[in-house]
Amino acid sequence: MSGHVSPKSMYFTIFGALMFFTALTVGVAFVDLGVLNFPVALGIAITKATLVILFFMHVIHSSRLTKLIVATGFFFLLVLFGLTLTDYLSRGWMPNGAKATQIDY
Amino acid sequence: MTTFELPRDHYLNGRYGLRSWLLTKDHKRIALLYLMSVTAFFFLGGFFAVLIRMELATPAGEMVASDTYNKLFTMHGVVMVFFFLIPSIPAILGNFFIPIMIGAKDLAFPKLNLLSWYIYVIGGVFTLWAIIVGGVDTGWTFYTPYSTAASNTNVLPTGIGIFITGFSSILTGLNFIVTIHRMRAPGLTWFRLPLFVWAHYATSIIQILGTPVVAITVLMLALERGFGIGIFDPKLGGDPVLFQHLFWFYSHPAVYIMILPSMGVVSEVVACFSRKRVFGYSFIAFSSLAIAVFGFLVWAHHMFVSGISPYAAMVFSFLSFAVAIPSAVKVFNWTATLYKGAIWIQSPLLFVFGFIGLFTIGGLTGLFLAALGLDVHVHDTYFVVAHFHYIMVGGAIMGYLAGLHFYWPKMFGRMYPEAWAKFAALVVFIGFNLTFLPQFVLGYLGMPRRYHAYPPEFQVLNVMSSAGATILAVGYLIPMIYFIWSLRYGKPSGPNPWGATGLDWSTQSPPLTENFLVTPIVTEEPYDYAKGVHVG
Amino acid sequence: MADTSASAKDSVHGHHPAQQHHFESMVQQQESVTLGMWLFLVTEIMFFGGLFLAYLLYRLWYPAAWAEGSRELDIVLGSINTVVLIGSSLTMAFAVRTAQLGQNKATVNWLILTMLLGLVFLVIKGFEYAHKFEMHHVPGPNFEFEGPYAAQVQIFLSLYFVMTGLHALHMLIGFGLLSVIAWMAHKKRFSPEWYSPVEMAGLYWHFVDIVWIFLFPLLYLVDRVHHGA
Amino acid sequence: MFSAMLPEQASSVAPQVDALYYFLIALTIFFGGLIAILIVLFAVKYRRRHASDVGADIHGSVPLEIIWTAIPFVIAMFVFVWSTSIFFTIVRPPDETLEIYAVGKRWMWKFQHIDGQREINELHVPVNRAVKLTMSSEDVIHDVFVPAFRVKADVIPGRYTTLWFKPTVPGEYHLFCAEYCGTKHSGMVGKVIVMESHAYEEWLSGGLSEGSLAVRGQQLFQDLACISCHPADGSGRGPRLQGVFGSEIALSNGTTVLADDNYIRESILNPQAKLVAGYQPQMPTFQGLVNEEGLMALLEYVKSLRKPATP
Repeated sequence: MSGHVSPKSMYFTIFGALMFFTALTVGVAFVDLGVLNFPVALGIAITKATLVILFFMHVIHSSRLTKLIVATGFFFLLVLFGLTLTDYLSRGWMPNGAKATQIDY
Repeated sequence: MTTFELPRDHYLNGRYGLRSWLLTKDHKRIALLYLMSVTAFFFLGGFFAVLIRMELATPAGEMVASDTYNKLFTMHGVVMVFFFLIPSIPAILGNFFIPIMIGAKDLAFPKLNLLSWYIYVIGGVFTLWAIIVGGVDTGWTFYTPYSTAASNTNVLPTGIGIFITGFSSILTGLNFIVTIHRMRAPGLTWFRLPLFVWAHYATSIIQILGTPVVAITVLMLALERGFGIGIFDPKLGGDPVLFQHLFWFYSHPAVYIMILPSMGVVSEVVACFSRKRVFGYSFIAFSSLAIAVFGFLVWAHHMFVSGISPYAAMVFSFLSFAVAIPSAVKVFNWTATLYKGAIWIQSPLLFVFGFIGLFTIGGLTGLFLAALGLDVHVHDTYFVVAHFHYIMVGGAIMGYLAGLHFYWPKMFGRMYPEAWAKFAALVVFIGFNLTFLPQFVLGYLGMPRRYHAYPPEFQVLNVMSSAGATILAVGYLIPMIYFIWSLRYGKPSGPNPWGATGLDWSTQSPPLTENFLVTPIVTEEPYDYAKGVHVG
Repeated sequence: MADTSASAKDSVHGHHPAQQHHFESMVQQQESVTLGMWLFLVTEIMFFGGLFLAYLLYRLWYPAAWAEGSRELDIVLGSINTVVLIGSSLTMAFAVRTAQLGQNKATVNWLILTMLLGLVFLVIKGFEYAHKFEMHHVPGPNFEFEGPYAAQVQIFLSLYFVMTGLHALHMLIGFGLLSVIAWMAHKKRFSPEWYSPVEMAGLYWHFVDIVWIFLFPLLYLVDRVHHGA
Repeated sequence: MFSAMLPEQASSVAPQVDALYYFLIALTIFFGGLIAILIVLFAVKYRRRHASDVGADIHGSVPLEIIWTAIPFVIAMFVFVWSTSIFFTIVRPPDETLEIYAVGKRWMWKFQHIDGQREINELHVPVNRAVKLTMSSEDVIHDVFVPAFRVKADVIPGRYTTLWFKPTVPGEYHLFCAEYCGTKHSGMVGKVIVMESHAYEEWLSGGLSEGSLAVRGQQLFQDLACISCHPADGSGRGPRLQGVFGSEIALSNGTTVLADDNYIRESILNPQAKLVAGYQPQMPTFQGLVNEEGLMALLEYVKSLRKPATP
């Protein structure tokens, strides 16, 4: 089978990195970064997930097709989020009734 | 005219008995299991449609009570969308022909294929149970908060039925993609694939990406209805419009699950009966993929008046206009394929002509709905009803019938009576237009959909529509009768009654259980009719 | 086409016992299985995606309620569980590695260790759930919550239960898979030529881990800086 | 010929919408006809004469593909721009409108005029004056649809949506509920009665008993004891409401919000959602204590609290 056998040390390194990021995300949660807390937590989670996908799931040694499929999955997830948010984030742009009445009175 | 006899061994007579069918792993037998169950659902959905049209023949709504009427159109939608249109071509013709077209013995995962059918049946049984114990009245769209907080009908069992059936669709799509990637015969490169296969590849992408979202949505709906968890309920702080986003994220692309396979059939039939290559092969192939991808970017055009932001509506309107382009490209290419052909008018081609004409009208009236300023007026009126029936009935079902007529001799080794088939194509075309053309006018005049009673001035157009529905019903019953008749009395067709190209037509009819004795090696492009045709 | 050329060459007789008759070669079979598994995982991404979208929207709408709801969750238990689950991913990775090397016995041990860690995770989760039941923090008719954002906190906790519940359900399914695989390894079915069931179960298990990697910060760490208004 | 295929044109946008409709019909007939004619023409001209006939060996044509991708694209973009400009006319009310409140409830429409009249399933409006409906639902999603005006908007529980139109022809027109809402969905219909201005004034002044909507809102404001925390002199535990409507409000979380209809509504039903800076989260929710019509009266009352000359 085509499988690439990675050395044990690689798994331990990745595990170590994942533990580090777990500690980091918990630690950072108690530091006031203002609006940045959420992006930082999300960024760390994405980093961790990427490590798992690339090394534990061996995508780094997989075919281009596998890489494409993983990318497709996340791309359409972003389509779902992004296009839905075009609605929610722009709902306030046209104020509901306020402008008209101000002039009435 | 040469006469043929049925081959001695084929997939139908390899083994006998109920077990040999219910436990079969042969993709062709599974396709036939689907054929039977999908046909049953088609006639069930059709029965509801007949009752709807009878009710609407008079304005006062005196035939059935309004609750009954609401259940009728809901069950018509649920049955037709989830249990007929979505599985129809992929699970029957796709299942049967993709392995044969690519020179494989079976799909990549035969057991999974059988499991898909069982999942479909279990989902169907849930839904049938929901129908029998009283039905459901939310509309097939299950909009919240009506479906979660107001309706007192069987929303949960129907939802469970749809949830389960969704996995059947996912597994079929997954099976197709793996099969098309990994099981192609030596020499069969991507650009030697029949366009039918390309269309199913695109369809499968949608099934894989879209169906899980409707599954989780139905699950959230069930939890909202069961426990009042607040996700979609404005009284608890939730947003009912979020449900619509999630629902249409699947249900708009689902339209392409229904139409893309039909487009695949059309490409095959047009090439065969013009005796000519498909014009612009790669443009048709890539337009299928473009439709699959763009189809995911346009869902909120179902929600232009739902209280979404007008700026978001603008974005979705733009993308909706863009998705019309690949469909237009396909229509132009099919028409150009006819140019300088040697056109042999046979019933599959007649159904395909019907498809192209009706799909063109359906597609162009889609522009009316993508156009924001106009959609405000026609949204949720009969204009919409007419539009999507032109796509789904005029398009998808026409394509399905074309495919059945084209592939029937290959599937069963026997011909149906051609004259009756031509007659049926004509009846379906006339009946269809009489049913749905008046509905465009009704819609613009302002008749809202899902109305049990309506103002009397709309009656004339409604009566026309109901009369057309009667003709359409007859048009669908005729093929049912002669197809069954042909199974026993039809003239043996020989391996290739149409003189078509492709691995599928190089096998015997009906094919062997393992499709090919020796794995074929492909050396040429598809649709190479120019080198001469051989019928039989 | 690179991905089909193999099938032509490898159609030799003397099949591996695990090869199914409709495949031309073991390579073709294993590539198909891998592809199928990844496609399945894509459907899983989209499945959880619907929930994450609902989460994102209401977090935008109700930041204060999200902070309050999040503080109801036990950050210590959540952190321990994160460590435990990532640990189980490590042991799962070793199960795959030993299977690649044909060390069936070691594979069994790693799989059992993986399941034990999974069990620890679920037991801790169970304690968290039980606590929520006692506090009447389970959404539905018996929901009780003190404070100005009760209704919105209910949405947060609804999503908490649906997301973690579905995650736990996936783990239970994972136990079933791992048990079968462990049994097969015990029967010495795997070899360097054929270990794809272990690999597939591994992909599934890692996916479940990834879901948790997102759930943990999104549910437990919303706003730990401020302590209530 | 087309007149029987159109509803009456009775609003200022109706001719614009119909013009687009005619254009798209022409487009449909042109392309549908083109395809149909070509199919029939080819099917006859190139019909097979012998069983062994084959077609010409044509692969395709890139220039043609480009042409028939580009032309539909250009047409589509043209329609997009045209229709979007109409759409923004439809969704963006003019500055001066006659305001009317509407509540959808299974299965009836309730309308409240600012001057106090209330009607059910009937809506009287003056001709040639822009009318804006501020709408909400007491149960499920409904939708106000007046075909003669070519306008439609969903009526959603839990928030306000708006719809505006300017009737141009006096008469009676259908009012439909266009979002499926259950058993008597098709019975949730009514009439819009467009009257000449003088007749409308007459109708307005007839049968007044309860006083204007703002007055009813003021009554409610006292009955619900809102006044005890929101007194006009600003000495209460809550912010004073004079001049609030239509202004930018600074919130406790450092952001600002425009006090529009939905903000006022949210502040009554979910007071802590957007807390005004400098105030404690003490206000109880009024969810369940006040119905949609009451909310609209309160809203109208808050709107009526103009900024006094001296603070």
